[in-house]
Amino acid sequence: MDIEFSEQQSLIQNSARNYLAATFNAQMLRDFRLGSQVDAEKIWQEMADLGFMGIAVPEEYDGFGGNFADLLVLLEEMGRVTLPGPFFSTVVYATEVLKALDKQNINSVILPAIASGAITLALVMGDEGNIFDVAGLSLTAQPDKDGYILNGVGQFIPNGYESDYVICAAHIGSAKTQKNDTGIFCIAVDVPGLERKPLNSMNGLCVAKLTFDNVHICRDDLIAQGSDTWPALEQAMFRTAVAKCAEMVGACARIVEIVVEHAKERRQFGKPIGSFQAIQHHCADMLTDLDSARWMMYKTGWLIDEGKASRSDMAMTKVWCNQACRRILAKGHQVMGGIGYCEEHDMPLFYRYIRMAEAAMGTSDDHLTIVAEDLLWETFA
Amino acid sequence: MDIEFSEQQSLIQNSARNYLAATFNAQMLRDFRLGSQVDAEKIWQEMADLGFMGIAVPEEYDGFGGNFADLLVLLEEMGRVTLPGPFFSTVVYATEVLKALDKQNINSVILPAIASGAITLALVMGDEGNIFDVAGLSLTAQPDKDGYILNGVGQFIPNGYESDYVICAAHIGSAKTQKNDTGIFCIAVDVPGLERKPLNSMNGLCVAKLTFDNVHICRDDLIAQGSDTWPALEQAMFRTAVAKCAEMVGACARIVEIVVEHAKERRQFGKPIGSFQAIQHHCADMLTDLDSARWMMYKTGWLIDEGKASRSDMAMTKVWCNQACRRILAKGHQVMGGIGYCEEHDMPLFYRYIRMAEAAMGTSDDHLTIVAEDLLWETFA
Amino acid sequence: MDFNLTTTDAEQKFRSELGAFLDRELTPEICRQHSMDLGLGPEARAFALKLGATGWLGRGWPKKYGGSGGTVVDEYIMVQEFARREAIVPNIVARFMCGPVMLRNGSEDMKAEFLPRIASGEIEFSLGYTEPSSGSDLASMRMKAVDDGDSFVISGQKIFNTQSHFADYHWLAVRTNPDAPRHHGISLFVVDQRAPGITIRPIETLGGERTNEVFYDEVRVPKTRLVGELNKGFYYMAEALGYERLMLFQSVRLIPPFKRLLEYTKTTKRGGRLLADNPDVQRHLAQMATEIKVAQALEDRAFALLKNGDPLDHEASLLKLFGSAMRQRFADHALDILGPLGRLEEGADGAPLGGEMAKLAKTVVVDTIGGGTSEILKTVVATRGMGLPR
Amino acid sequence: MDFNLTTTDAEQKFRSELGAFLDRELTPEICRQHSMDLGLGPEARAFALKLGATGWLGRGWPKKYGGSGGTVVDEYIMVQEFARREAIVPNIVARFMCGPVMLRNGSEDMKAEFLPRIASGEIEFSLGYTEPSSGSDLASMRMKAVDDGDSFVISGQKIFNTQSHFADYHWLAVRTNPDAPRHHGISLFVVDQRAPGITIRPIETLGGERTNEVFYDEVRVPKTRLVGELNKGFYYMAEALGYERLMLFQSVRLIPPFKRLLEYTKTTKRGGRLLADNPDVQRHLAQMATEIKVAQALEDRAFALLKNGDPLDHEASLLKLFGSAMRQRFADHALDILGPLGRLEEGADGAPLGGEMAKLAKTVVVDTIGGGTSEILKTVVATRGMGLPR
Repeated sequence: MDIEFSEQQSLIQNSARNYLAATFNAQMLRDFRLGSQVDAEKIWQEMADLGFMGIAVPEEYDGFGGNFADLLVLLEEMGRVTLPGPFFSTVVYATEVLKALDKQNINSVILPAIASGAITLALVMGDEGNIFDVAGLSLTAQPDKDGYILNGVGQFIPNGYESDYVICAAHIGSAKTQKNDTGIFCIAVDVPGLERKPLNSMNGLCVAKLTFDNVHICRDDLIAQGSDTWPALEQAMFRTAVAKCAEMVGACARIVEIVVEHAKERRQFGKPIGSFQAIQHHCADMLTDLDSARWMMYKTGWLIDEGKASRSDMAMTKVWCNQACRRILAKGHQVMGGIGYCEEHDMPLFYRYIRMAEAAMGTSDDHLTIVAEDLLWETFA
Repeated sequence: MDIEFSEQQSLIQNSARNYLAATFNAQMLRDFRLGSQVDAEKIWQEMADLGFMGIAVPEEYDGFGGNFADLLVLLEEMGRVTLPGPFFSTVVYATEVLKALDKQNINSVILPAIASGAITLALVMGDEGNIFDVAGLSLTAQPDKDGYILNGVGQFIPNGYESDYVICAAHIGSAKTQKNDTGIFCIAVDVPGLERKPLNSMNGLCVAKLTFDNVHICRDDLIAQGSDTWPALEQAMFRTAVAKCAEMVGACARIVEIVVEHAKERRQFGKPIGSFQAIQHHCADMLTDLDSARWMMYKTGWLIDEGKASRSDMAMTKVWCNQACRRILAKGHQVMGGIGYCEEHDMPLFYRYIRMAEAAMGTSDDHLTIVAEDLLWETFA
Repeated sequence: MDFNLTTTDAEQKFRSELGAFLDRELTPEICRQHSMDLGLGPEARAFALKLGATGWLGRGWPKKYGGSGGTVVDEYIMVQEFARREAIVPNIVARFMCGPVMLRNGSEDMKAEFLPRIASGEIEFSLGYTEPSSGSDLASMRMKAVDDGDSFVISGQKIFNTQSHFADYHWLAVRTNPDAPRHHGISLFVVDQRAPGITIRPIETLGGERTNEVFYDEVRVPKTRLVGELNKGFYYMAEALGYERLMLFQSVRLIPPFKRLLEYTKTTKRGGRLLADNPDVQRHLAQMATEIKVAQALEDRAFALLKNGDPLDHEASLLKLFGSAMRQRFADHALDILGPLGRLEEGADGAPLGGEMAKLAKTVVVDTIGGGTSEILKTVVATRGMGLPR
Repeated sequence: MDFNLTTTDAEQKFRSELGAFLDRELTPEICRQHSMDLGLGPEARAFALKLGATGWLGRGWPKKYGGSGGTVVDEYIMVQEFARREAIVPNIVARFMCGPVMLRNGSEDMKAEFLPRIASGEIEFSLGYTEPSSGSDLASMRMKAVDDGDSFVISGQKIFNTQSHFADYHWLAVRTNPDAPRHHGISLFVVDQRAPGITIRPIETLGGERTNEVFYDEVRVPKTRLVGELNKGFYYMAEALGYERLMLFQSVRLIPPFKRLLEYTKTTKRGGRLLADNPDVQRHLAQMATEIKVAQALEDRAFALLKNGDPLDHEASLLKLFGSAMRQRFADHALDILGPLGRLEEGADGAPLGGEMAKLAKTVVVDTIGGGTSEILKTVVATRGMGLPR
């Protein structure tokens, strides 16, 4: 048993923390939320140069070849600065799907482009963020003579507005319940018939509505199909849920730092508020939630790398991170008091980030339902 | 708006509080739990003489003619001493059913006997304490030439072992789903074929298992039947659930008193523990839960007396009392520390009492389900 | 025991007439201006004057100060009738916070000058209590008023003065005796919010409401604008708290949003199933409904005490504790019900209920902080309500 | 990053051999005696000696003190293998609380006298820390030892000394210097629990375990029975806390009861429907399973620190905070799932799972109190773990 970061992980952590701390400040993050793209391309390229985009891309595809835990280490750092932009949708969400589908002809083209920072991706899966139900796929693909015609609406698509390509899961034909008929397409966003609209969310314009109106796709854009497709997708979705937890843990780790600093400095009734039991106990609760979420997340990451993570292990991780991070956020605001409610403070950045993340890749209720299903049909060990 | 107790209610409160405080002590209550019946008959008769048994019995049946809120006032006092014995099953549970069925020929016999303390009753309704589902009635009554043959098991019957009579709801015939076929019988416990077994519960021997093995009932013992029966029963069950809340509130009011007294007297680190914020905030949480449960309970009681209480109003009351009282109990133990965990202290009496009460007349989950049903079909005002 | 709010014919008449007036006159735009704290637009101003003209805004105040008689029951009816329509009584700070204090403690001249203009719907006040270094520990405030003949000269800074950008007057607490014990050296003043030397800097909040920092640079305030006696300000602030908390917080305000949410679940499918058929959604809804009802019972109890003339002390703190936490749980339940889409805001295509739950969730963050943090209130309940040692 | 507990062949061999031994030797009766704190019966005594004879009980200790080599990993394997079978390592107080302190701080004579008998499964200790007026504020203890030549004479009272009625020795903390600052005047002694002058009075608890008050009336204790240095007792008590907390608390112990509960819901109908098909029941079960897994991850982290030689300070407090609260939530969920019948106890006709959840619910009440209240532990986490001012 050794829970220390590997040397490589420590390197990732340090390089990411230093770069991100030097690059982002609160004002910039607020501007990003409101749609500013100033420096976005420069930052994206810098991150690619630092190897962030290729972290989980296999070496054969010009990536860093890191394991899943390495990715979690990086994402925790990104959560600390509430990193905006299509990093997660490209490097985690889409990449996990591509790796799971494991189509060499596709991956040899796309993964190097991801690793180099050349392209960004979004993913259209199920209705309204419902990613775990094959019957809920948003799109249908009707075969025609030289390819497919895509129709449907992808709602609440993370970074769907600013990405270069969209990977779409669609029902091929009209039947909407069978797992076998799932097809995966990769299409450029400038294809005729695809309309993209950014949506104003609690965390700004980070999600979009993508409307596919008779979009013609050539046969080559179908990158996977058949009975292996849905299981691979599902596996990628659960791994991505755990990755989302790493971002949440990073954000909450930073909340705890901010709050503790405040509790030491802010004085009321003649002493630092951090010397009051009520504040101390809030802080202790926050650390308990943070540590439990953090180690649950890393343990599951390790299980994934060991090939031993069950669907439930991953679902439980998102359940607990959702629950724990929500409490950390609430107690954090409580300790900060009025100043944490002002937009000029950092807390609202974290509020917006956590509120979105707790609904991304499955809510607590969604994942508890999955855990219950597995408990009732599998063995709990 | 006037939430003061009426003069009559204050009288009830004072007389009950004085009598009960003078009559019960912790050791006695522990003995009762373990099966001792010392003084039980004497106490029962004293309570009857004080008018407790007839409080909700109409004057025409030699009762006190009090309204539902009067009953709640009395029950709150009984909760304060975790009153053992068949009071609730006789004076609330059975009496509510009899009043709801409103059969003059029956009530003119039984209600005066209840009011005078001459008889005690238990009630057999649904399976395992499931009292709100007509399909779940525990017993069947097969008509035969001079009456009925009763079969089935009444499990978890409050005071089923020490009562003189049992009021039973049974499906008449074999169909088990129609509300119309519900019959209500009143039978003496010495009828052949009825076996009664006390069950060891968290609060001692206060529930029983009643097995009906071809129990012959004469036709006269059928006190109600037909389409009005189930609605009347259901109404009585919900009112009884609110009555159970009054007991819980009384018990928790006493917990709060005990805990506050302890927090003032117990010293650690050179001062009363009640001067520590952590303890103060536990106590404030307890009072918030207590006040909210108490006023929800009395408001619903008032709505019942006004004829304005919906099923949801009553269900919500039990939901909240269950939730609030559970928290009060837990925080109470936390403030008391080790001494509250010792059987010689009063806290275990309350622990056992509340744990039973929170499951009696519907758990939180049961009642939330009912509230949800009504929300979805009725209007929320 | 009687939980009916209106018991007399006069009260019932007032409720129904006021209700009819509000149904006729309150527009969504006015409600929006009320709820956003972004400043009152011309519609809300006009509405306030119209209400004032009926005499109802001064209901509960003596006629000689612009009131129209009536009782505290009428005041509560007014608060509730507005709340159930998701509006706020116009110029609420003046009407329910400053006005009553003035009525009890102000000089005859002050009362004659201000109360009729409050009752007419003409003027609003803004509270000037908190300072950057005096939040929960309000008695540590440092902003000072220096005696200078016929007037005081005031310099310093306040923060979280939510209405200052549109209010007419600042209800300012400042230190007038630096040598006295903390609570004994504070006085209340009525200051023209547009007086020379005052600078108002906006603060944007998470919930979207505007609040302000207010800076005083040698602002001259006539002595006639001192409220009541010198150095008694802290007590005036404290004595009104129970009344204020009850009048400003009404859980009935959550009923219309709850009904909209309920209706949404009955008409919206997710994953091929109506939301209302999802057991998790059902449980959230049932819990929300239950807690609103419980809050109403607690409010009834607090109002019954007030009406009875009993002191409303820790009971009001307890009410605020319960209500603020309940509103936060309400928002959490709502977001759980709505899932990802519930995080879309006003204007986003497909935002459920126009994004109102996302908005609500951000807004309620401050509920357990502003107007007394839950930590302070719990200590009040424990010490004043339960007799625990300080 | 590696969450595997056993990484060497030796560890794996130890685990599998110990596991096989336990599967063979542990009877339900022994487990019952372990878990009830009612005293060890002959079966549990015999089992302890049998385990001692294998040498495994001393695993992790030097051979010269009756140990059998091995590492802290082996100790943890032992704790876990017992816990997953719902048993407790025999003589656990001696083995994991007193023994390690003695090993670090005891005299050579003391170690030679006691450690081999602990490792052999022969003797058990009982902690004598708490006094009626010294609970959370342990350093305020008043029971005194007076120096009298070759021995100390001890009088006074302890409470909540859970094993005293069957333990062989009392691990007693008493004040030896009344003039020193509170933490600096306390010493630890090993006292024969049956020595003349000691009276043990049973205390019955809500959970059904027996605990004791222990009265000393001029009990004479030889100076050779002083543990380590005089007046250092409080530090000895404190230094072991992290290790003790980790070794004594294992959430894996909840897995067998959880599996039985799960199986019960799959095989039992209520209202014509399998419990497992009730969405409320499903939600409770999923939450319980999740929290057990989270606790295990936290324990892994704590053990990794311990194994790494890192100090286990606030992390152990945090672990106990989490685990104790989790066990209470577990019991609440279980009672919610089981409904009324879940309140039936052992022996009652129809009690689900033989009443074990009713029993568990009562037992866990003390979890957030005993061994450091949650309030004290939170303060430890905040001050020592997060650097907040005391």
